[in-house]
Amino acid sequence: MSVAAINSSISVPQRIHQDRQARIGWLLVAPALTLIMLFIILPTIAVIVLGFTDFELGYQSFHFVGLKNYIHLFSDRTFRISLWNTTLYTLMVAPASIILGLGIALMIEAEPWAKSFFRTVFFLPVASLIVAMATVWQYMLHPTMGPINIILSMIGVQGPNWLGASNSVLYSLSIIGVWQSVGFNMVLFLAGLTAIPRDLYAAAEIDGAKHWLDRFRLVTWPMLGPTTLFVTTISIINAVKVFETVKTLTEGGPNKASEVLLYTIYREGFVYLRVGYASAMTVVFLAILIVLMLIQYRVLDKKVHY
Amino acid sequence: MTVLSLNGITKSFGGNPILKGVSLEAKDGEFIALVGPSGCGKSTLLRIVAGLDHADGGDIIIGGRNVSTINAADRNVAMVFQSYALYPHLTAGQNIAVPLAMRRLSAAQRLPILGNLMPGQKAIRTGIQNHVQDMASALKIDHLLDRKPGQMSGGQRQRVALARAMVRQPNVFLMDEPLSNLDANLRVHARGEIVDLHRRAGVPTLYVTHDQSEALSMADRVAVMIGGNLLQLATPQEIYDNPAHVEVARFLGQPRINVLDAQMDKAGLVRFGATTLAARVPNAAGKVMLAIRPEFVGVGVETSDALPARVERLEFLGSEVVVYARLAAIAELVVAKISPQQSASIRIGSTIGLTLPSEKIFLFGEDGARLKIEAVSHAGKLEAVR
Amino acid sequence: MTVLSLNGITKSFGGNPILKGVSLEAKDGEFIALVGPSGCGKSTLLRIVAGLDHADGGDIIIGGRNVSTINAADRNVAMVFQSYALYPHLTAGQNIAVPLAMRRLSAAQRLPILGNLMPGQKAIRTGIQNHVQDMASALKIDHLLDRKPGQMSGGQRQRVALARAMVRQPNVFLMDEPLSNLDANLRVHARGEIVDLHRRAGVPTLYVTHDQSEALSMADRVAVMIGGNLLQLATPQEIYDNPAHVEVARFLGQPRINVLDAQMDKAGLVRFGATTLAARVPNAAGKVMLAIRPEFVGVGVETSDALPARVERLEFLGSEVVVYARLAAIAELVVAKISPQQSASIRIGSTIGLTLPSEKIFLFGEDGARLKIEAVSHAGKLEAVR
Amino acid sequence: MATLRTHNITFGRMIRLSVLCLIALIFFSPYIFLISTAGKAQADIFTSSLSIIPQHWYFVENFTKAFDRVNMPQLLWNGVLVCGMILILQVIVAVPCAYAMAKLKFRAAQTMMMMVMLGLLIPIHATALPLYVAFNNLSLLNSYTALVAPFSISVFGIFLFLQFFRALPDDLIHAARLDGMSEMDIVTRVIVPNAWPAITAFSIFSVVAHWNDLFWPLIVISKQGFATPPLGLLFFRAAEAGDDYGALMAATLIITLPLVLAFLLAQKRFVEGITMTGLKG
Amino acid sequence: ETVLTVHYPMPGFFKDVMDTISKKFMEENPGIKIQFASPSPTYEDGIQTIMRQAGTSEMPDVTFTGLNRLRMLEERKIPVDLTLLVTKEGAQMAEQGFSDTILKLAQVKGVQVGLAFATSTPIMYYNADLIRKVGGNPDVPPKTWDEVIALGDKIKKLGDGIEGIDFRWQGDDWMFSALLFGAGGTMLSADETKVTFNGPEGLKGAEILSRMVKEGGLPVFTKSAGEQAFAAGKVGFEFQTTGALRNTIKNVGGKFDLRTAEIPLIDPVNGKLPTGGNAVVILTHDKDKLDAAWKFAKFAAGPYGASVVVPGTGYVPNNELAAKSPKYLGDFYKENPLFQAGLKQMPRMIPWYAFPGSNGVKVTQTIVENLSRIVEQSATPKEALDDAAADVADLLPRS
Ligand SMILES: Nc1ncnc2c1ncn2[C@@H]1O[C@H](COP(=O)(O)OP(=O)(O)OP(=O)(O)O)[C@@H](O)[C@H]1O
Ligand SMILES: Nc1ncnc2c1ncn2[C@@H]1O[C@H](COP(=O)(O)OP(=O)(O)OP(=O)(O)O)[C@@H](O)[C@H]1O
Ligand SMILES: O=P(O)(O)OC[C@H](O)CO
Ligand SMILES: [Mg+2]
Ligand SMILES: [Mg+2]
Repeated sequence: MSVAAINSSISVPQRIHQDRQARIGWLLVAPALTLIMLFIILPTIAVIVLGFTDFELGYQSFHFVGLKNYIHLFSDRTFRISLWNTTLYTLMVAPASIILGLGIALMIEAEPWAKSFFRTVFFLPVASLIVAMATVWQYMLHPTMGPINIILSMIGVQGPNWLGASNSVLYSLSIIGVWQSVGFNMVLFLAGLTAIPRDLYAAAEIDGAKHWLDRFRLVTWPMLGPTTLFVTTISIINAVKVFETVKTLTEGGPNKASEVLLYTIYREGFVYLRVGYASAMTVVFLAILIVLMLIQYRVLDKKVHY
Repeated sequence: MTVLSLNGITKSFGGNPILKGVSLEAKDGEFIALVGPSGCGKSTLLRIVAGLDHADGGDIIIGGRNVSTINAADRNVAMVFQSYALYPHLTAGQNIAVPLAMRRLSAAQRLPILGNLMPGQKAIRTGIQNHVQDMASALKIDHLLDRKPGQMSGGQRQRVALARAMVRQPNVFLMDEPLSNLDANLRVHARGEIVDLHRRAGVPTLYVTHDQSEALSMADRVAVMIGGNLLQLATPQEIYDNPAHVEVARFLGQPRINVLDAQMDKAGLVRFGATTLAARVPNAAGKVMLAIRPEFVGVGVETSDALPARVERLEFLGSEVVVYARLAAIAELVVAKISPQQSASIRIGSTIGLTLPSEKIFLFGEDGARLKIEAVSHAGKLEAVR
Repeated sequence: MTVLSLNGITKSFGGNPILKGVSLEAKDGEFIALVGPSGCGKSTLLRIVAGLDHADGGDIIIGGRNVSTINAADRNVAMVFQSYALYPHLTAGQNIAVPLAMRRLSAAQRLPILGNLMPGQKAIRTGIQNHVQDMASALKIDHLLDRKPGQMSGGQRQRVALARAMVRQPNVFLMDEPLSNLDANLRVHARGEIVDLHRRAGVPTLYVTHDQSEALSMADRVAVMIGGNLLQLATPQEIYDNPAHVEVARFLGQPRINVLDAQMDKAGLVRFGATTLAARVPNAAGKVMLAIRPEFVGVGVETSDALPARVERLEFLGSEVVVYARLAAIAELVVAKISPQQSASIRIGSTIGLTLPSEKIFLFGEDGARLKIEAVSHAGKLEAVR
Repeated sequence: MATLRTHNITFGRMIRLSVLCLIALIFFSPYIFLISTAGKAQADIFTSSLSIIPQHWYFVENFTKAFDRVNMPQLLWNGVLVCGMILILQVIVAVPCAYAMAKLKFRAAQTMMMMVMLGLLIPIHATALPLYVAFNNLSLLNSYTALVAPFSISVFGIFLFLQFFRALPDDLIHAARLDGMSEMDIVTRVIVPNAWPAITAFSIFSVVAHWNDLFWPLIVISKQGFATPPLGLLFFRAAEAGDDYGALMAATLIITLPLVLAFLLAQKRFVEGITMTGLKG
Repeated sequence: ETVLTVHYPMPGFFKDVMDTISKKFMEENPGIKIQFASPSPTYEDGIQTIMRQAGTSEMPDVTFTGLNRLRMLEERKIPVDLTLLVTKEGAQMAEQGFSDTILKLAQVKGVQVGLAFATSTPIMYYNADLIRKVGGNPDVPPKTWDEVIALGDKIKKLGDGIEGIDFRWQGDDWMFSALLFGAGGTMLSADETKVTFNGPEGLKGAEILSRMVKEGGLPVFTKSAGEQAFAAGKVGFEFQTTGALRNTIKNVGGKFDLRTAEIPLIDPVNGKLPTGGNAVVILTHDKDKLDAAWKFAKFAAGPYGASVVVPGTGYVPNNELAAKSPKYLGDFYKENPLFQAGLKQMPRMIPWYAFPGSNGVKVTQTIVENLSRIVEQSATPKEALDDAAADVADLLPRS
């Protein structure tokens, strides 16, 4: 009786129906859930656990060392530099690639000509192997024979030692980073743009928004809000995850000037083989990502959705 | 005074002529409904008048000024869109304020943050606020000013869109099916509101709809556009009672007008099937179309002076009944609208007698143009000659 | 024979009662139209009958079997959706074949490529093909069978959706506003088609619409649902001429019925403003509502036995004119529907005399329920007592 | 009458086109040097003069060398195989899951949503260490399994499909249920055929990411037989240790081309797909 | 048939060499099949790969390890101790050219970890055309760092993006060792407890480096940028391993007159040079495989192997027989003067110092990072060396 009373708000047919849906639902979700557990959740837990150990690849046993790894992190100059470099890199690449991506998308969208040509050119870097293109970039940025510096010298400018000097290497990597990610952002913005109802532009024009900048402020920008949020999120995550260019072009040098988080983690883990310590770094890296995203969604999400 | 005039507007899309020379004049304060089937070019015409699109040929004159080459923003034309096209990220109040802000504030004053520091900006903003408030009161949407479009019902959105369009006293008012997103009851109600509003504002209005009852009930004059041509522009009554073209007659009236193929000889005898109508129409021999509105078709018992027809369908509509009956002689379906009382004795499958009062008959030529009947041989019913 | 019966169906969403105990019986071959304002729960009820949603309480009996706990797929109920819900990736023919394939072919036989190798599969597929072909011929969509929904017009899609629903001879046929996506002309035409089809198939049909003229013209019986209650279920004529509830009266009829607040005393005298109607209604003193349909309101010149009213708006609708006039005595708006001829002399702002024939008057109690008038003191017009 | 705007060249458009072309040129310039270098003889590459047109036409030699020095067909086949398997698995796993989350009402849907959000935040880089240790212990390093398995689940895919399915009308699924389809039928017969725009968009994301991925193959693959294109290229680069750039660029071209072609073919659907998936927000 | 999986680093230098050697080996030993694991781009990558794979089924049977990383392997007890095998061979080893000196190159604390396969010394490459242009005589290459720096400066002053010197300080500590050992210094004290590279010898070396930057036209090149610039004819001197010789010859083509010479020594009398190169190390403990691997190791490191390695790369012969016998390389050196610089330096070769403990890789990185500060002129040689010393001291095993 009491059971019936508890469930009285749900009728029998409804419960049968709900059970059926739940069963099917579980069935459909099960493979994904299993794999998420196996390849995301468990390894993450493992990383957290390993962060408290002195596990080293090649040695068979390990010990729990408590917070030692984390304490060491604070005094690790490389880690600090790496954190700072990653921040700088992100601060350069994310905004630049978002703004360029938006600008290019706007121009392509407005341009009746050769849309797909431009789309392809800008997407090319996204689709290209960065390992391969790194070689080209290394050549382009060669301090003496690189086309960039040769062109610069033609106009009488002494080009910097792009990848060789510690004061310019991060900028060089950022340029490559922007080059790599603009196309991706552009495609997302293009998609966002096509979804804006034409009527809104017509309304804006009739309301007196003569200049395209007015229409941009009145319609395009606010309507792109959700896209921009998504693009920003992706851009930041990708910038924080910079690895390939560093690995193939600078190996973190010179003098750690291009040492970035993932590369440091990779080096600690797979070069120095200090898995425990690298795990502690990874945990910090994850924490940074999560905090970034939380801030984003807290602060921005409310503003862009209507 | 003519406030809006269109002279021979033509437009084609990719070689397809959509507008084939549309001319139209609207007097001050006039409400013109532009009706026509879907795809006939109504929206295109409206967008050309607004300046959102540009004609291939022809001129647009608003308030005496040829605006053909002028920007939409500078035409001072207001438009209400079918989708309302409210800015989803702005509140109702902000939406209504946009056209005022765009016109009254300079580019510098509109800047996001800096703008606030510009001299004079405060005063203008307050002015705009007040104006918006007044408009909102007039349309009874004061309480909605802080809501965003997503939080409003269709009817409310429509009113906000109207307010945004009206707030700046435009030269011309354009509306593109503003009611088509509302449900039936709300639609009838909103009609009244728009007419009221129009009357108060006194701005010439071009109102696009494909709903004939909207056009007939709201407009001072109705323009019927079909296939890129403006077939007739006249008062609702005139256009209903005196259609200039068979398509106009077909388009207006619910149920649709009955159109029967007929043959006219030199003597003015109109024959369809074995039936004859003696009419005098100058120089119009050959195929013609004979048309009569359902409400004028007489329904009675089978008598010698009525056309026998078999009832195929009865549609009860509350205050009236629509009878679908097939003429025995020519196997054509004729629709009649009668009162429920009259219909009481009629059953599906039974044979009835239809009378077509000749003074209510329209004749159209093969090209669809109306044929003026100068005289009918005998008044009364269309005679059945067996 | 009763084929479908609903017994006290209740349903709430998040604590909001949407259906408050709806009961209904449909006889074999009966066409029941379910009408009501938007959001009253029509679609919800239909979905519950289909098994797509489940009631909180009550039973659904189809063909004598209580199907309340049975899967949608196993109820053998067909449904046509407002959006048609055709599979966009399949041709019309394939769309129509789906319900047959799902029922006739085993899971193994349905496998994409392997299925073709299963024994018996060929024969069944041919059977299905033929069946689809027959259905298509019946609905005159043979020529569309190879097209995908994206390549069809609204009317064509609707027919394919009908075909898909009918092809498998369901126990019950459900339609949720199948015509609402069509344009006005097509809609009128499609009504006839659906009625025809229904007649041929002879399957009991529950047809949801919010268009009253659809309901009245198509249905054998009309169920009016308002606020989660089924207020009346009767033939169109009965429901129009004899509404059981003021909301039913209000919902059906275009323009809407006039409802005037009035007071009734023990003696049976109904007063509104300074006007009195002497009627005999058992035990019904207090506030009442007096209602009369626009087509029964008499419009004439101001005489002593007519109620004086000022014309506020005239709506020309072609075959008729709707007059909005405000009663001088009680400042209430009354709507009358008259013929264009009658309206010729009427101008906005002029004063006219309205007569309300007392035999056409409905009385409703304060709760909206109809009050039966047993006798009226004098026939003829409602008397104006000054 | 003057026809305003429309498609004729205005001043503003000229500027826009020039800017667009200039940026495009900048973006494209690495490819100009890539192609030009692929056609140069070894001794012509590192010269102090800036010449784009090769002095000696060396394309054939360089491409031949690229094919000779690394097992290019094997490399490309590995790339295709790995990306293909990853993509197929991801779609097979993500589509039913996203469907259930979007259209079925059950409590786990919310839990799943949390998992997906969490998963979106955790890159492979973070979990690489324990995964490596695990694969190592299972003796699965240097295998296609190691390359494919960690990516068999794409939370991004689930997220993307979820957005897309939410926009699919419920009525479509209702109709399918009434037509007698089981939920599995619905997934395979209704959802998948209609999810092509989303699947296309996702495919591009997925293939681009995994074709180009260096991080993971670098960790788990040490045998050439399993090398994916970037790893192979890295090896090739090392093998030519800063000398035979012509052949290296030829190899780079060979490996870059398939993806660029794929994008060229699919780009329209790609943009459509993203639009429809509501990824833009 | 026994299948041996062989792993090697720097395929740029060794791919062709390995292919040739294994082919010949398989011809001579039909029962053994050699298959190659994916080569590692550098020694550092190589050692990481091996350490990650140690003990797993992925571990190759044979690997070629940088001479400075043998110690790391040994400390983790990864390789097979070859001492017994060598002893068993007895005199035969010497006959095959494996002198005690040569064997020592691959010993760690008395344990024979491997057999030296390719050995190298740092040499000087120079662009004779540029030297001529600034009035130098390319036939009399500079003998001291001062001369190098003076010429470098002149070359740099030619302008047009031409640089004076490229010195391979990046990557690892090897070239620093060349300066340090050349001045007679050591990395650590003899008992390996104290850092000594920041002593006076080290300081002299670092100052040379610093002066090369300030006065000799050494720009901050990345490894490949420097190589490319030199090959393009834009750099006067290049200091790096003789192992890169064959590639450099190919890259330069006919663009300019390429020459090589011995590297200057700060202390021309006592100065030593680090031995670069690698040794073949056996990892498999499987009985059959071990036999086959031993055969292969001897073959590769033996006279035939050397005779392939030397002309194919530029490494100096690690096998005394190969160097002397006309059957192998006797005539080669006469005909190829460019290859002689390395050969001439052989007497000065001492082991490339391997740091003790588990942080070897990191120690090397620390030194390189501090060198980069010198090259970038962001620290004085003293500051940089002291910082490096302090960091390295922390990374050494505590005892
Ligand atoms: N930008 C365009 N490019 C090509 N054809 C167009 C364009 N705009 C409109 N058309 C075509 O012009 C014709 C008229 O379109 P328009 O929108 O004016 O019709 P409408 O009368 O407003 O119809 P509806 O009642 O359906 O709104 C249609 O056939 C349409 O396909
Ligand atoms: N799944 C649901 N969750 C919560 N509320 C719901 C749900 N489905 C329907 N409702 C609510 O139930 C009410 C009835 O909905 P229903 O769709 O049945 O109305 P309807 O009569 O079909 O209206 P319409 O004519 O607009 O189609 C509405 O107020 C709706 O908001
Ligand atoms: O190339 P090798 O074998 O001469 O070794 C020398 C060092 O690795 C060069 O930095
Ligand atoms: Mg339109
Ligand atoms: Mg509904």
